[in-house]
Amino acid sequence: MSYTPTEIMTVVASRAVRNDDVCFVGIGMPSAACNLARLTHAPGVTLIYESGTIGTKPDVLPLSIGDGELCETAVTTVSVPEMFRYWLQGGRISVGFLGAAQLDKFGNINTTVVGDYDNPKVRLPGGGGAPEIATSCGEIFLVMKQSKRGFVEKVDFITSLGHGKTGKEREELGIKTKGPSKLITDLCVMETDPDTKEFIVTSIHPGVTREQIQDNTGWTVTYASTVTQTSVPTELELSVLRDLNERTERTHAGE
Amino acid sequence: MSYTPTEIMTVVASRAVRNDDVCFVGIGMPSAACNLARLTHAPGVTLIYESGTIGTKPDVLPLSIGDGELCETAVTTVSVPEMFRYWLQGGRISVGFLGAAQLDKFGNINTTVVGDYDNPKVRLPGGGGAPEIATSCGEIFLVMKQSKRGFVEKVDFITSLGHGKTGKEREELGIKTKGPSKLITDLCVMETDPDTKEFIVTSIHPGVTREQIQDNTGWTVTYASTVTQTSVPTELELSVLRDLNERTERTHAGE
Amino acid sequence: MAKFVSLKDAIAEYLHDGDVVAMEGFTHLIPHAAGHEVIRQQKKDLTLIRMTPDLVYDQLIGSGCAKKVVFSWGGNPGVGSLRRLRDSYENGWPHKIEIEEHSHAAMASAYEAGAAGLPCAIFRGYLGAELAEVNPNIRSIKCPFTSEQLAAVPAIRPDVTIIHAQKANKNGDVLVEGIIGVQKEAALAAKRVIVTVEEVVDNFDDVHTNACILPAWTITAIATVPGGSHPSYALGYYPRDNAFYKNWDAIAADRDAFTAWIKANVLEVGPEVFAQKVKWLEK
Amino acid sequence: MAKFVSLKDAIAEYLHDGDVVAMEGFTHLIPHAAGHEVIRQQKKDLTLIRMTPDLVYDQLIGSGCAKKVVFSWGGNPGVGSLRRLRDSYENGWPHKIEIEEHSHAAMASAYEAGAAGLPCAIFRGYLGAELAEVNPNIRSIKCPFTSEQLAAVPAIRPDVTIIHAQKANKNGDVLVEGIIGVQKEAALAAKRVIVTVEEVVDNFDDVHTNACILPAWTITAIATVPGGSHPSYALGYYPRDNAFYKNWDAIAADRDAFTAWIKANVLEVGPEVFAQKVKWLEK
Repeated sequence: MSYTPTEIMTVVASRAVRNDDVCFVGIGMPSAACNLARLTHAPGVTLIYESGTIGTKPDVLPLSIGDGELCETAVTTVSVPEMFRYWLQGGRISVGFLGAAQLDKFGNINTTVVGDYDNPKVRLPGGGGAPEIATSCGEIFLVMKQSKRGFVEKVDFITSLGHGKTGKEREELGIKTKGPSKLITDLCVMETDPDTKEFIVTSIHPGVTREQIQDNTGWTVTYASTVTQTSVPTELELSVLRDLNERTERTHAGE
Repeated sequence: MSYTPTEIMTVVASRAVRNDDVCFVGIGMPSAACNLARLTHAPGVTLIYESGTIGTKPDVLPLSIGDGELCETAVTTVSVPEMFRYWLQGGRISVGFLGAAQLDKFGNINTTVVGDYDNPKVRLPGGGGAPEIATSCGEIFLVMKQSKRGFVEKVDFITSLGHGKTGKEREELGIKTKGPSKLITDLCVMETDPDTKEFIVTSIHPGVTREQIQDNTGWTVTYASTVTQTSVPTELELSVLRDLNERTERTHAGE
Repeated sequence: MAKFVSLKDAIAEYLHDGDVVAMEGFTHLIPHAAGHEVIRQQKKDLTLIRMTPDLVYDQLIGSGCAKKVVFSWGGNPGVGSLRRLRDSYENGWPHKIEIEEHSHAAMASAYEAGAAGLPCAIFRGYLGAELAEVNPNIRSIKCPFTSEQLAAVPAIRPDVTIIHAQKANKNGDVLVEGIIGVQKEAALAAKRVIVTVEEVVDNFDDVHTNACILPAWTITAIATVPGGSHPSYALGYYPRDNAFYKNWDAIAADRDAFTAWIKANVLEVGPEVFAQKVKWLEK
Repeated sequence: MAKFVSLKDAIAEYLHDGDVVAMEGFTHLIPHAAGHEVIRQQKKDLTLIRMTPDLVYDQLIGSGCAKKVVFSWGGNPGVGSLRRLRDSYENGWPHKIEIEEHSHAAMASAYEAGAAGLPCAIFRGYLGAELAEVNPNIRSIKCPFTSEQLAAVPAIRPDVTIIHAQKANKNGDVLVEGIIGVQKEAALAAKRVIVTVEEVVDNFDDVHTNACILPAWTITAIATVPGGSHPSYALGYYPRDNAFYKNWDAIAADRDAFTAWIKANVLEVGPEVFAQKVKWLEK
């Protein structure tokens, strides 16, 4: 079965989710990956959206973080202060699943500005929940299409801490959580090197070359000693994903 | 119609409650007075119990601060942290209605110990909500039977601040609320002198003498320049109170 | 004590030029009709507080009502930018807006502190985050027991909070249910509270005992505006108009298109048009 | 993830000698059956945390299970003293108990901070109150914006929280409704959570979307014990047995009467007796 780069990215991201995870889910690609996991190998996963919906099981992907579907299918819906205080800061979330506008090799995330903060070239939406998701969840999975614009040597602004500017910042700040551990792109999977805290490529998607990966990355890409080839999406994964996307599009078009 | 000292105390205390008050209600005598007010001249009063019940309208007086009746007849029931944070500390309560074990002329309340804190003669139940009720509510009404044991020159322990040891403490601590403004007993009504912050008798219940008042007070009683005689309980006030007490007794006996 | 009034009178009487205003609703129950009334009455110099500014603030900013916006995520959810916010901030059209930027955790805690009557909120946040370097309202305190450094932000205390809710009862109590966001906190933190509701019912006898209810005495004014949160939604009444959110991007991208849209859909109409906007969405 | 077990197994496996334990319930839903199981298993050296110790802690203290009690109001509501607590503290029977005393506002905020993963809670409290002079766990911090001094207390983080709730569903989610007290906070603040419930139902499809529900993955063990909060009550199941509260005073006043009562009503029976205790109360 053939598939698009976005499809393999979503499928591979979904595989990172475990059945007993409690995931704090960002909108867009993270939401697609988490729900795909829930509809395939991880039916027991708990999905939490920052709108207050806990244990939600949407039939279509939400366009916003607070679509009615999320509330109607949740185990319970709590206030936003409670969500951030008791559930996120309380240390109850095993995985934060995020995207980014800019990302560096230490997993630092910029969703604030391109350029200078006070005189930005592009004013992005901002951090939202991410600054505290990045430090309060057990670990962080990132999912993002690879490009030189997005994968930069140094982010213009650290909206949400990855492993900092040197890889040592989390420890220096006394942060006990793991931070970014996995980065899934449309070309490959990177994982965080336990020593340097830099991303290293551990798996390459079928048909993708190392040149392509480097051409779409603003830092010098490094590789694990053993790099595997990513397993292709199964027929089941693809059909569940496509059904989900189709239901979603139909619903959001207002049909 | 004849009445007991407790009845006139309850009736007179109830008269202090205004129709637009939001009252934080202590159990026992304050609860009786507030509900009597609600059932007579102040049908619009909002009664709040620290168990989280807001705008409650119990048909019988609760034995505890959290009887089911309080919840079943409330506008809404919130968590106890919310009660103390949003509703009490948030400054939304106009009147805190309290009793005491020991009280001094500055309205300082002791409900902690008789004797020394570490080696008490009597270990009382403690402050509960009162320490913050005393400083967060717009003003404090006190209701308590008069006796030398209860009305003391100096309380053994300031559980909840009245006007402090000198009458100046609230101002010194930057407290903006009025503190104790009224004390209703079985013998008389005292109000807080705006200058000295000491209680002065402003109204004496029918048939009570100044000697009786002094004999039951541990400090030297002072009087307002004009002291009125308390109006006797009306037939309506007494019949509503007696009905309420009778319903209450019947219910708590488990009948 | 809540007064039942028209939306026009509520905004005219209780929201003043220069006020600090929070119109809240986390995706759900966003008070769009009230926002349009503020535009119609051409209120000025408002400091607009909101975790997720959304389209309603895009419209207020593009219409020149705002001096400053305090926010934590300023986008069109699932679609992209708030183009009027960006045009004002980046290019000064219609004038340059000031911004004060936080994280969601900070703003949620700041609303909580506002409701709780505290001067500040503390939380474990902004660790390694550069917003702390550009926003002087992000400070820290040391825990007096563990010596841990915790982030601190000022409590939010709006002059006026505006929310949309499902129902009021005849007494003026207000019910919010579903995704309740920070509405209770925003309301309890404010000096004045304006609520638009889908409908007024006799009583809340059938409402769950722990549902999110704001008693009448915490509210200043209630106006009945069916559909008043469109294109946001009101759980139990109508779903989110996701198509409108997608279409807004093109309207907001162009100053003339935006101005024409505001003229036709805000300035030349009244709040009664909202009932019509949701007719086709109702189940 | 919540396991359905017997109350005996839950207490045996998850509550250990020396633990810091919170059995919460603000008048409503007090976990009496669980307290009795702790007495039967003769647990020792417990630090018992509870805003309103009530009869269940009186019984635990009188039975020698407690080393220390942390509380804010230690009485028999509407009746008088907790006579076993006083006998232990004042006369050392069966041994002298330590106390740590707070106000309700302090403990409610401390539970909130525990649930929120914070090391401490801040609030505007203890102003002019002498507890601040005798309890070293009452400190202060200065607001970094207004310089106001605020009270600070350490967060409560129990080893075990025990609560009684109306219902679990088959998945292990737990519903608490009515006077919800600090149960959610106490549960989320704890390392392990034991819940007794009136009954287990198939699902919570008919439960309000914003009701107080603890998801299964926040709970360690669930035991079904009908009547398990008697003489406290479970809204929707049975009312408070106010007569029992009044009668307790005479039992607790006398060491022999107390010992005999514990023997007959706790040591020689099992949790199944609770169903019987509430039969006559049910509407």
